[in-house]
Amino acid sequence: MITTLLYSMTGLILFGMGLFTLIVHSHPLRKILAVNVMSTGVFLILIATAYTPLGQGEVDPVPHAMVLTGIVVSVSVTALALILACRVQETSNLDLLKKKTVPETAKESTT
Amino acid sequence: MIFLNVDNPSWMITPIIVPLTAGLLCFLFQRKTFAIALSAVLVNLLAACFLIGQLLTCGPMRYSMGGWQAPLGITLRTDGPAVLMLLMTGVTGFAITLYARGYFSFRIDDPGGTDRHQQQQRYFWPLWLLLLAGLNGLFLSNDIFNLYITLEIIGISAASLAALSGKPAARLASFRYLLSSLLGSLTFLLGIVFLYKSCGLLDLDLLRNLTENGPGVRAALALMSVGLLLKTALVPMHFWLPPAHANALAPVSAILSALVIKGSFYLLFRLWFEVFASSITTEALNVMGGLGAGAILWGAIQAMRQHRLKLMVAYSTVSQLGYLFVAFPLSRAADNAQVWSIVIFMAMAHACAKSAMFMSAGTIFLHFGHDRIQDLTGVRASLPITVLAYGIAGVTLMGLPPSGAFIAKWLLLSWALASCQWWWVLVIIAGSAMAMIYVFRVISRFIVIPEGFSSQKLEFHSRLLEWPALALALISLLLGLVAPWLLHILAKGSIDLTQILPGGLP
Amino acid sequence: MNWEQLLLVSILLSSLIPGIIIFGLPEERHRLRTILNLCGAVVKISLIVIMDIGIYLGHTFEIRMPLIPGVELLLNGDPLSALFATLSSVLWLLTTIYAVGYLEDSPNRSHFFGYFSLCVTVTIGIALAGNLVTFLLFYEMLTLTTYPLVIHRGTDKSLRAGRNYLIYAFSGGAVFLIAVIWLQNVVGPVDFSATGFSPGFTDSHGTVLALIFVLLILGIGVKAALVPLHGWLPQAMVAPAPVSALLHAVAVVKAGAFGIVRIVLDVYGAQNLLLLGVLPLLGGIATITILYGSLRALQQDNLKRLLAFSTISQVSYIALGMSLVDQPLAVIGGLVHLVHQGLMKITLFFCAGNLAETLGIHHISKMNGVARRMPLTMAAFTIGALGMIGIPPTVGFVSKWYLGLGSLAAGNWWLLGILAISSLLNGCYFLPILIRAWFGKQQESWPEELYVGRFETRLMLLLPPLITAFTVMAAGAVANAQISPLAWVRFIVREYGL
Amino acid sequence: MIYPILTLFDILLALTLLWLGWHLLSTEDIFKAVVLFISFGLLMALTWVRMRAPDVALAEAALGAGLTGPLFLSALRRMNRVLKGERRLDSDENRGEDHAKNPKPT
Amino acid sequence: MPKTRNRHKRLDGFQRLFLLLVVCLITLLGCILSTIPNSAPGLADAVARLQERSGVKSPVTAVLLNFRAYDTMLEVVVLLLAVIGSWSLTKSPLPEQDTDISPVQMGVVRLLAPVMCLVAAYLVWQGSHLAGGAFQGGAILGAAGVLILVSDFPWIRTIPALPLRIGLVLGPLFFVGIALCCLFFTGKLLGYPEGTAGWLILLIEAACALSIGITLASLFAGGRPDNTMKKIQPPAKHPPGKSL
Repeated sequence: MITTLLYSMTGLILFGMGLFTLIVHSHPLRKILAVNVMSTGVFLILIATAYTPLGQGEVDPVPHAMVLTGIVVSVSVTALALILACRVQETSNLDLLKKKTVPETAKESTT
Repeated sequence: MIFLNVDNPSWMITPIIVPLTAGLLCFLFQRKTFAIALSAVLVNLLAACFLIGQLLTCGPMRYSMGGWQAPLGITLRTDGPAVLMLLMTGVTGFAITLYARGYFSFRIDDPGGTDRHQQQQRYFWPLWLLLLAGLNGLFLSNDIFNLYITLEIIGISAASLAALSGKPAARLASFRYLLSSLLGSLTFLLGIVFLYKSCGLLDLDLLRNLTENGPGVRAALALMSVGLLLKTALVPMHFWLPPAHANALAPVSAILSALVIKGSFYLLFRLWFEVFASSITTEALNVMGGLGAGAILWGAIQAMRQHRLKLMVAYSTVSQLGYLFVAFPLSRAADNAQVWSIVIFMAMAHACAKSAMFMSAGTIFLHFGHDRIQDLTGVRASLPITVLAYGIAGVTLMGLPPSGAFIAKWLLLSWALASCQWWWVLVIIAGSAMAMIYVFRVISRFIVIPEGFSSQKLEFHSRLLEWPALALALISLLLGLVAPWLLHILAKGSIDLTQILPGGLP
Repeated sequence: MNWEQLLLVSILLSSLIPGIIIFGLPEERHRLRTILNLCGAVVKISLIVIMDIGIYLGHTFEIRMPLIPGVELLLNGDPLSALFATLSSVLWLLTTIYAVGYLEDSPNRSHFFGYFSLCVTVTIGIALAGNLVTFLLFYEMLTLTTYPLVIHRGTDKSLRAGRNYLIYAFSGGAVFLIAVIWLQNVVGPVDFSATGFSPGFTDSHGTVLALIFVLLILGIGVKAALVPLHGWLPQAMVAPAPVSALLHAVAVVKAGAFGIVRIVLDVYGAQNLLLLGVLPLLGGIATITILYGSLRALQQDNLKRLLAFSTISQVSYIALGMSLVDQPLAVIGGLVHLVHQGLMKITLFFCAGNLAETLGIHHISKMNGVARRMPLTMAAFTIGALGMIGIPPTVGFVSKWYLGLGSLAAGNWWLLGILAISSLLNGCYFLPILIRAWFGKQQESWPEELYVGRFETRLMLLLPPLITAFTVMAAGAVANAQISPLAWVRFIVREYGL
Repeated sequence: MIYPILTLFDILLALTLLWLGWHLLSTEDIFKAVVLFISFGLLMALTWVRMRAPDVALAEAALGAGLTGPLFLSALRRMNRVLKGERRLDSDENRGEDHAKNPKPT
Repeated sequence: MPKTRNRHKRLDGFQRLFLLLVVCLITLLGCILSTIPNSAPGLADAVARLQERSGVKSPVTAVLLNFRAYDTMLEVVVLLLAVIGSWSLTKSPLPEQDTDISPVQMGVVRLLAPVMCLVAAYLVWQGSHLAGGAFQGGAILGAAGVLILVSDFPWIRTIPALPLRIGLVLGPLFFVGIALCCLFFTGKLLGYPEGTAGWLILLIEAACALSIGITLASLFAGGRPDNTMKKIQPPAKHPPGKSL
């Protein structure tokens, strides 16, 4: 019981940390990391719910199946989000870098 | 052939399996994709009609996947709202498919076109068909975890579709959309975890029969609602919607605005008014109504301020969604079937009208190369049918009779007056008035042909670009006239609580 | 579906179908378009005449189509709707002829005539509406179909006018919608019937019902151009002359007035209204509108604007008649003015259009001696103007006579005074025009002489005003005959048992 | 007797998880964050074993650490490459023009 | 870079507020979570009761591929969707040819990849009675694919698209096919006929594992295969979209 509670709380805190990072930070990779941490937190609560200590009966397999499904989903979404983030970066950096490079080249010309 | 009987519940899986298979095949073959897609959406539409017929003859049905009964296995079920949503998806999806064909072939035939359009079309079909399968799965599913997976299918395919146009803005919007949708799903999943921890059940019907509604169930409901609200883009969680919808390809915008949002809303509504109806408090309903009112006003104000047609239409989606939520607090004045009827009318009318609008906007964009409202004078001269479709759809958005939206607004106003809640009346009327302004701001430009205006002669003219939009717009306008029939289906399809027995393993 | 229902549907379709076909026609097929239009109009008139006879013989014309519980579409041909439908269809025929001549060689005609036909369909729909929901449906559609006509010229001015028109009309529509829903919540579904809803409600919900009545009148008063809701009407004058004629004489303003009649006679019923005590309010608004419209008309130099303010003033006679609903004579006066004002005003607008189209005259100050150039047109104009003033034997006299008798019967001497002042004011702004046109000396050349030919202007422009002017005289002269607007209105009042 | 030890282990594991999670989310360096995330995934696999979910543990080990990590790393590399390539390309193209257009830098 | 660190660490007003909000929310949820009585029965008993009829010994596999196989079917589709989405986004940015891979790495990969395939096959087979199954096997396969991709064997570039697509679709399509066959024979979608459940599950798992492996490897590759690729375009040069 205490184990379940402990891990549930851990999962919940992980969820909260992920949520905070997701909203506050702007870097796309960090956002994706945050989502991953959040999902891990949720899975942890679910698995902890199903947990029964050794010798006190079977572990509920349905949450396990759910988490397995969830992990695979989260991996695929992560992959998609990463590729999308790369594409965003590739196209949006053009403008951003052009602004940045002006002072850089300017610096070179002065030196 | 026993499984060809009309009363066999197995028919229920057709709208899921057929688009699913067709999507896989489209991805596999990449040739004749339109033929595959068209047959799939056609079968889907027929299946929706068939399911309605089945519902009318045999009543609501349940179907256990693999023969495993409820608490463990996954069940699907048909009832009035579900089949009507299927019908909405079927009709809109069919028109969108035709339109998408016209849209892509227009762009591929364009001499200035590149390989990019071919690629877009190639990936559009599988994504769209799988999205359709996900939506149908969502409408039919009766298992909360299965609903989560259908939500994921919808979210991923919708985000991919939104990024399809390849514009940097679209990609950025799509990335935001994907993250918001992920956040929504995760919150929803956390809700499921709470629910499973409290009840140990996943089947919606069984959950409904539970009388216990402790803090766990409430928290679960709150979490799931927040997740779904994020996906439904209710103000103030709408930030991702306008850029994603406005920057996507026109058929994609139509899909996103007309169908995808309705999916999560439908689920939310089902949870609130069927599954957890007993745990809902008046305060919660009022909060939802307040957010809905905010959405109506804020979306309409933003829509009035836009300079680009597609952004305006996207903000009008934000606004129109509000009406669906204003129905929440007013539900106390009505019984369950009535609440459903208003939501169904609003959703169906909006789905048809909004997709017609996005299609028209897309056609205009294709022909004129931009969608700045300022410079769209005299579009009528070159694209009369498109403008007509836009106008009729606009009439529906304003909620004028005899559109489906009018019926919905009538019911809303009627309840608001009956329960002496004046403020909702004011909000609804203000929303309609602003809708009038933003719709007519555009239409007056379209239809006016100033003197000395030489209309552009357009070389390409695709019927597939114009007629589906008009058909959808007309459907949305005339929806009110078939209202008795829809109400009949809803009444017939409402599940009797006593019919569902708890438990029941094979 | 029996023949009565078939008839109702085909009355609507007889202009809807030509309208839809016209939208699809290419711009240059004007001959086919004209034929379609005229055929539609003639067919519609004949169908409506058949319906009139049927109604007179006691057939019931009714189509019901339930939408949701408590909301149903109901088309119903009763004597009152027959009155309005007949007026609209006859005037539509004339206006179509006029418009064909007026818009010769101008662009976007298929668009114009398409909406024109739709507009008439909707107007007939208003006439045939059998309950408030149906009325509302057509009422909102009327706004939609007339809007493209108002902004047809596409200038900034017309766009602005169109925007104002929309804002006024839809605000009115919204208020009307709320009132209708509220009324249904209180008294249940109301069909238009001779007695209105049950008087029992008046006792239990008196204040609410009075409030709803005010809201209904506010909502509908926008279209009827009651002061202070009249602002859109003078602006909408930028539209082409046939549109103005249609808006003022047939469709929009008349629909508003007709709506007031429906609400007073059919929704509330005389008895309820007397109990509620809201009639003086209506009478007051009507009086103010009559005087205000006339006074403003006095200041105008632009002919069409003058006519617009005159419309504002004249339409309120109908509302005035309705405010004396317990007096059959006043009701007769109001109802018959619905027809008479339409005939007179359309004549005036036709003539104003002719002046503008033939000689480029838009202002009264340019009208000196115009009657010598265009005698027939100005003769028609004169008849119309005299009718407005109320000089026998024109129809205007008949309406005012009955209104006056009604107010006398009600003991309202001051109303008689109002009528007299109004007639005086009408004279004040119409007679100078007539004098100027007939006896003035032409000082300079016409602003732009657009037409020179055998007649004073194109035949298609000339005939409609002549016909209507003749009707104005004839209907006034034979008002007591078996077949005349007055006879039909008496029939209506008998039906209502007043 | 086994109970307190296990509880101690649990607490340790949970704290480590939280510590790792916090660090991977708040560290400046994205690369470091990704590496921490991989170790976080491995630790999660351990947790799943502790929770008597071997299936999940296997999947987490293979997917979470074995695949998500490389996915992040390759995305990071791709972004960095874009950044560098872009900069090189950009400055190459602009250098001459900048000299010509903006002789006076601000 | 202490300066940036400081700037990074300092939270502005909104962030503080949000932090407070998140903390409150988590505390609230934690309180609720701790008060939920652990009385809910869960579905463990149901699974245990029906285990024999599922055709497999491992309860998780029974749930995944029999009791709730529909979920799994849709979820395989989710994976595929991610690939379709990524393919629609971009071409695969395989590393430049000239990056030198040490021969040691090549050798290790050559050795490791078949072993991993074997492990994957074992995991799939073992799934019926122990931990393991399609996902785990697929993940190992995917990892093998990642290794191969990283080592940049020249033949990777020449993989034609069609077999790749067949490999990707095989799992979901096979799953759906089996489901429909079941519908045909037993009248229930995914209702395996008596006695065949074990075999069918193994077949499905094998097909899905293969597809999942390919899927994950394709996701790692990061875009659609570009067979026409003679010279490798850096993605940055890809022209940004002009219209819609």
